[in-house]
Amino acid sequence: MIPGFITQNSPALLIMVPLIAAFLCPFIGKISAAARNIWAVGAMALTSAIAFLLAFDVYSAGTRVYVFGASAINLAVPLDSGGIPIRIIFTVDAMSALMQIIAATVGFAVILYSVSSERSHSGIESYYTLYLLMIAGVMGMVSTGDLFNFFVFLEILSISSAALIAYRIDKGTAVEAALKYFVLSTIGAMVILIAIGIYYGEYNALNIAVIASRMQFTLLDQIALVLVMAALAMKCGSVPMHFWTPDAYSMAPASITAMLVVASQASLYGLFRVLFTLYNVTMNAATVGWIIITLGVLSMVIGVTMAIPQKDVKRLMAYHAVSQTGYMLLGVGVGLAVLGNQSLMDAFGYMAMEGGIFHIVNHAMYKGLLFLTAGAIFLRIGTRNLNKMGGLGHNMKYTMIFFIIGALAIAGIPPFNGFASKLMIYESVFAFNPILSIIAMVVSILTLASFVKVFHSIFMGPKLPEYENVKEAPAPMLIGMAILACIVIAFGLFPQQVVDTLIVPAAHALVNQGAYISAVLGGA
Amino acid sequence: MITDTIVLICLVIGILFNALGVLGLLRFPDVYTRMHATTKATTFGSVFTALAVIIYGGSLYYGTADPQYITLIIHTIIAALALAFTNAVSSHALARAAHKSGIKPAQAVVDRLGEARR
Amino acid sequence: MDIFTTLSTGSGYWNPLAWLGGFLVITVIVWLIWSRGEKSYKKGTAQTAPYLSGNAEPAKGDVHIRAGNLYWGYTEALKGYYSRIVPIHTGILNDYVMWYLGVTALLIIVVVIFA
Amino acid sequence: MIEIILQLVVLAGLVASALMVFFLKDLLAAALAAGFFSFLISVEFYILQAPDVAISQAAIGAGLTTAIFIIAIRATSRYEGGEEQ
Amino acid sequence: MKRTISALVLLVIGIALLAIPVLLTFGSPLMSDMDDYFIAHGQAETAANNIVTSVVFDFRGFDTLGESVVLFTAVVGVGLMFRTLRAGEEYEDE
Amino acid sequence: MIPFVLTAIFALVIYLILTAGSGNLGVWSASEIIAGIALALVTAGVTRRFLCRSGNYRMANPLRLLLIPVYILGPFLVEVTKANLDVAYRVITGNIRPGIIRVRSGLKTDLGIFMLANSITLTPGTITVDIDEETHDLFVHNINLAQGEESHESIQDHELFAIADLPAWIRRIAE
Amino acid sequence: MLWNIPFIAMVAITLIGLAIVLFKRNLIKIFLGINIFEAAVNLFLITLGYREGGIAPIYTNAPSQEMVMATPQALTLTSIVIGVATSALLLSFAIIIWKKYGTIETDKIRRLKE
Amino acid sequence: MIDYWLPAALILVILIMLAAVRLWIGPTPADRALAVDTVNTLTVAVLILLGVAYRQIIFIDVAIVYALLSFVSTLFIAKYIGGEL
Amino acid sequence: MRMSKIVRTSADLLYPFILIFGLYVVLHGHLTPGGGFQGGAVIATSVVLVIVAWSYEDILAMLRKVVYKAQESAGLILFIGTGAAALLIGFPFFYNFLANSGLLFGMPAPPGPNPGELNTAGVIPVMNIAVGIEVWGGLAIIVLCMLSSLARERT
Repeated sequence: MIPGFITQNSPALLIMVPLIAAFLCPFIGKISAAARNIWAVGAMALTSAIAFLLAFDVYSAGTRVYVFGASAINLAVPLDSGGIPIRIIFTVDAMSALMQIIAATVGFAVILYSVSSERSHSGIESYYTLYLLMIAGVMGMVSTGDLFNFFVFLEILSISSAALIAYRIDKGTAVEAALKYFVLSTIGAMVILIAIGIYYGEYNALNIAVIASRMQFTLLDQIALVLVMAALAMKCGSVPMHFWTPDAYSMAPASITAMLVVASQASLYGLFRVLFTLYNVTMNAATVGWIIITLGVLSMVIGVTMAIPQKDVKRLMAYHAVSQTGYMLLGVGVGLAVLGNQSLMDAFGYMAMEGGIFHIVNHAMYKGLLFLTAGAIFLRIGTRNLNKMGGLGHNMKYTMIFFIIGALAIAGIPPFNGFASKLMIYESVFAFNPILSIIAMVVSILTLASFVKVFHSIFMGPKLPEYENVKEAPAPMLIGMAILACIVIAFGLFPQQVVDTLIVPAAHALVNQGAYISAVLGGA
Repeated sequence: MITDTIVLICLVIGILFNALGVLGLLRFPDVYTRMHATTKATTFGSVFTALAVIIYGGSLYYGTADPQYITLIIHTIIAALALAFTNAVSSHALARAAHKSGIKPAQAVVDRLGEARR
Repeated sequence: MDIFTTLSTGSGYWNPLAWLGGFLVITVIVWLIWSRGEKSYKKGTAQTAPYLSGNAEPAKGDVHIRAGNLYWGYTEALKGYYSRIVPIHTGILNDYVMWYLGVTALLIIVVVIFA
Repeated sequence: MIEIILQLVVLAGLVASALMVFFLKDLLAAALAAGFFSFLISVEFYILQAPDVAISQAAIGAGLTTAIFIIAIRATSRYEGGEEQ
Repeated sequence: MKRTISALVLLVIGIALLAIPVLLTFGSPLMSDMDDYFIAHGQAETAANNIVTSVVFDFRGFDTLGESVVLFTAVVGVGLMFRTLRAGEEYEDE
Repeated sequence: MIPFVLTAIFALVIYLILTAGSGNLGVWSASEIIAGIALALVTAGVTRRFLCRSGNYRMANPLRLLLIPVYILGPFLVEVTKANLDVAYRVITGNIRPGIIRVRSGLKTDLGIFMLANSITLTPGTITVDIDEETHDLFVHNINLAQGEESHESIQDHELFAIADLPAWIRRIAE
Repeated sequence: MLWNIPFIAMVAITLIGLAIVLFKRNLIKIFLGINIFEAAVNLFLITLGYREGGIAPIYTNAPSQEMVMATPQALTLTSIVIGVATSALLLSFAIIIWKKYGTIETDKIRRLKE
Repeated sequence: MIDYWLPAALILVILIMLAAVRLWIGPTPADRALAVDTVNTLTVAVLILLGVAYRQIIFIDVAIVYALLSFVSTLFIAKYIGGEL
Repeated sequence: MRMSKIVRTSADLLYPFILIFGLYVVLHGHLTPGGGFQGGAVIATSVVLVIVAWSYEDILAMLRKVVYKAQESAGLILFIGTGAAALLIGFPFFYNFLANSGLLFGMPAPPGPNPGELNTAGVIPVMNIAVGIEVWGGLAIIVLCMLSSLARERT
């Protein structure tokens, strides 16, 4: 009975569990520190379990539709309403399930990590509360099928992230970074709200499926498209709207930075959802595709070139995050540019999209891992300045190994997972436009170069006198990193299995607008 | 018809006093004198407009005996009372704050408070 | 599920397990070559010390090249590019907002024209 | 007809008070202008038959937003440019 | 220079937003089927006289949950900002 | 205990006034009365220490409370009308002679001084600017001082009012 | 056409709000601008739902007539709450920045750059 | 019967705009605060009149909320101007 | 610092009044304009009124942050619990299981314009109360926290 109950209501429980845990967290924290840690980790584990359960369900049985407040769970369209869904609907298709898996995995690893990494700070109850709210925000954003609901979860996500970025209030720079992030994301969210208003005014609906089925691509729709697209591209940190990214990523606590990566990918998901599900072929896909490709290429090049001369290790990694976001935009953008042309789509379009989506998964894993290692180093030596580091490989062996894994993965060295997705992007993009592919390869080389620099300056060299007695990172942090490292290796060794089971359904779910609409509205 | 006339008279009085208050706000030389205009005149004017509504509601209730007009009357009375109450206190607070922040009453012949504070 | 399937990438394919096998084979070959080398190499003697024109070897801590000195040539060569791209990151909030809204405006023009 | 004029006046006032926020250098005055803006937008919601939203805007705009802005001005600085005059 | 660009950007956005009054008409929405359903059936389905409340708490109740959570998040965030730091927690790197 | 009961009754009365006209049990419906009692208890629990801060239950006497509307509708309204005509005259002519004077009240309770100050603020040409916290003297800004009044050190409160003796009324209500 | 003035006013207010964010250097001024921007968006949503001659969608003590649309009002309520939450957090950031930096001018708050 | 509620409201709204002039020019913050206070009072009157004009009894609640809550922001401003916050 | 005695007395008098009015707005959310959020904001403003009339130090003994935090969490738990209660009886999250059921708040509303009965609308009043409690606590905490920074600066 209980498993059936959970399976039936898993989309609601996915939001409910972290929320309830977050509401109670301040009071559990009053009891004792251990109780608080167990509570937070347990809630996160439960959320992850539900996410995996839901994802398994979706991958095996197709799109799940969950209607809030209807008299039956799947009754999206009330019987007497004449074909209009009036309530908020969660539509969990393969792409959403993929994002949920990412959030669940990284979230779980990170909360294990933060049990010991944030131990010495005050306000730790609020930290866990906000962390769980952030998880709820990501989960809500990727599962919702309602535009306004998407906006609400976006706001939850950005408010909690902003508060967490400013967590170290003893440093003015952290608050400065949070301020910049939050001002930009507030304006972006408001712009999205204008776009939602435009959709509402035109089609009198807020459900994505309904709007998609009524979409006509008038002038207003074009403007709304741009408003949403620019705002979400800004939120996922693509050049030239990336300015908040290095600030926020470098100033947040390391564990939060790893989650911020997931948060930006949730925005990326929103962008793809709007482009593919809301508009699909009604818009001029080639133009928009080229816009996305341009943003992607700019992100790749400028991100990596800005990364090389950085001195702050987390800032450097943040620029790499921008650059890797470019790969995803490039891959999916190529798919978008040939959308509607079935033969080209079969030839390389799907492959490019799969590469892009696979890169989302991989990037969340290895970039999370890298940020966590950077956090471990920062915890032990108290600086992030590369010029002051050196010779830590002698004392922090496990951290070094995890760093090597992450660095090789991000640089696209076989046999790690970054290579597989990058290979897919290179080869399919080469069929579309060789120059783009070459740029992508050059960027990959530069990535490797800059990580060689980081590796050299942190771990290599003789023991420096000031770091004579540095200890290895504590065990919970290592466990958190190990989870991500194992996934990086596993995905690298068995890419085809991952692509077949996770990525291909996701890419097809994204492209196939008709299936999405009929899943919600019934019929076709 | 008679109620209409009464209501109209009340409204005109109310608007007239409100207009006088705003005029005083624009005309008088300093904060304290402006405050005389706004506090008394606009409160009085707004209470009179509320009174117009009350009389109107009373006439409707007299005609229909529908209890919703009781609600109208009572809520209007509460609004008017709250208005008078808060206006008096807030203008006192503003006057005190203005004096504390060092604004001297213009053209004043005597300032006992300034002396007392000194 | 067959764990030995190959990742096909449209025009090519990639099998990490095969690659790993090849990598192992190469490692073994390398090890073989290495093991056939000179055996008389001993630690702790003058054999391992670097030869610096007869000068004494500097202390270990001094030879570590700090990060700021790496890729000096690269940044020097691309100075023209960097002198343009770095000042864009002004750190002023208004500029960031301006970039965001500017891109929005640009995209509006592009999308409306090419729709 | 009168309704149109009413709306016209209120909307003109909205634009004017927004401009006031733009041009006033004294942050306290700007916050007051924003308070005025929020009164007017509440009236506009009321005219557009949205009393729920009007109450909400009145409670938030009239009471709390002005209050926290003034606390923030008190905790930081009063004039634009940072110098105390 | 920057001010000119900003003004141009505002101009473009303003012109784009002016498409709203050109294409939509105030007072007569293009479509209203969803809201007609609310007004016709809301009172019977939720037994509430105030349709706005029934939309807020019943038809779109999940949004309201999100809204409350936003407020909660902001409150926790403000509390986090004004917390008292533990002794020895303050440090300044670089 | 007494503060709790008093606050609850106060809250209940206000709630019932707010919801008058809702049904046929009197003018209330049964559910409103039940809800009113519940909310009054909540209000009393939260605010009892504020409403009865002084620990002085003189105002619980219903006769005093009945005097308040009489006071407002009677002498107070007359004074307010006169005040407004006066202000209207001054707004139009701009004929003013302002000054801040000290007024002795001799009132002891907080509520009394509060009512006096508000009455002064709303009536002829005067605004309470400040209050001496110990002696309960009021500093009053007068828009048109009589000639020679500025030389007095302080004046008695009833000298401010021309028609009705408002301070006496307030004393009767609040003291 | 005259009836489209609320939309036009909304565009004007939006632009003024954005202009404050773009041109002003003081953080609190910028937050006021963001507030105005949010209010403009709220106004836009409410205007979308208005029907000429309609009354508020509340059956209590109302004459029976056509009603205005209810959904935008619900959305606006949510949006107002989000607005106040946002400004509270932004203002507390500004206060902390003043404590740490001694200024709230954006062109001086730039320790993080490049 | 002539509908005199809307014209009355219109006149009051115009008066509000006139009060906004003082908000714009007011030399001291106290003047501006006074202008905002006046606007509050007038707005309550406008809300009452419009509520009757639209024949909606329940709209009066908005006016009560307004009358009570604008007081708080005025007090905040007064406290700040008086240097007591 | 405290404001003058007149303001303080008025704040003490107005606090219960605004509180009961806010509760009225909360409880009549399904009949008149208003509801949980608006009523909560009104109540929170009354708390702010007391804070501003007295001073932060005075008020700290009477209005404690912990209480408001508990209130906020309790409101949210009640809200989400009302939604989740529908899960337990086999309906989706947020199903209005009380409407037209005859239980608490379960009377059906007569169709068309009518003065309204308090005892209608199912879970909507419950959620209104929950949101009201939450907003009351939340907004009060925001103001208290921001004032605490000023108080710290003064000492």
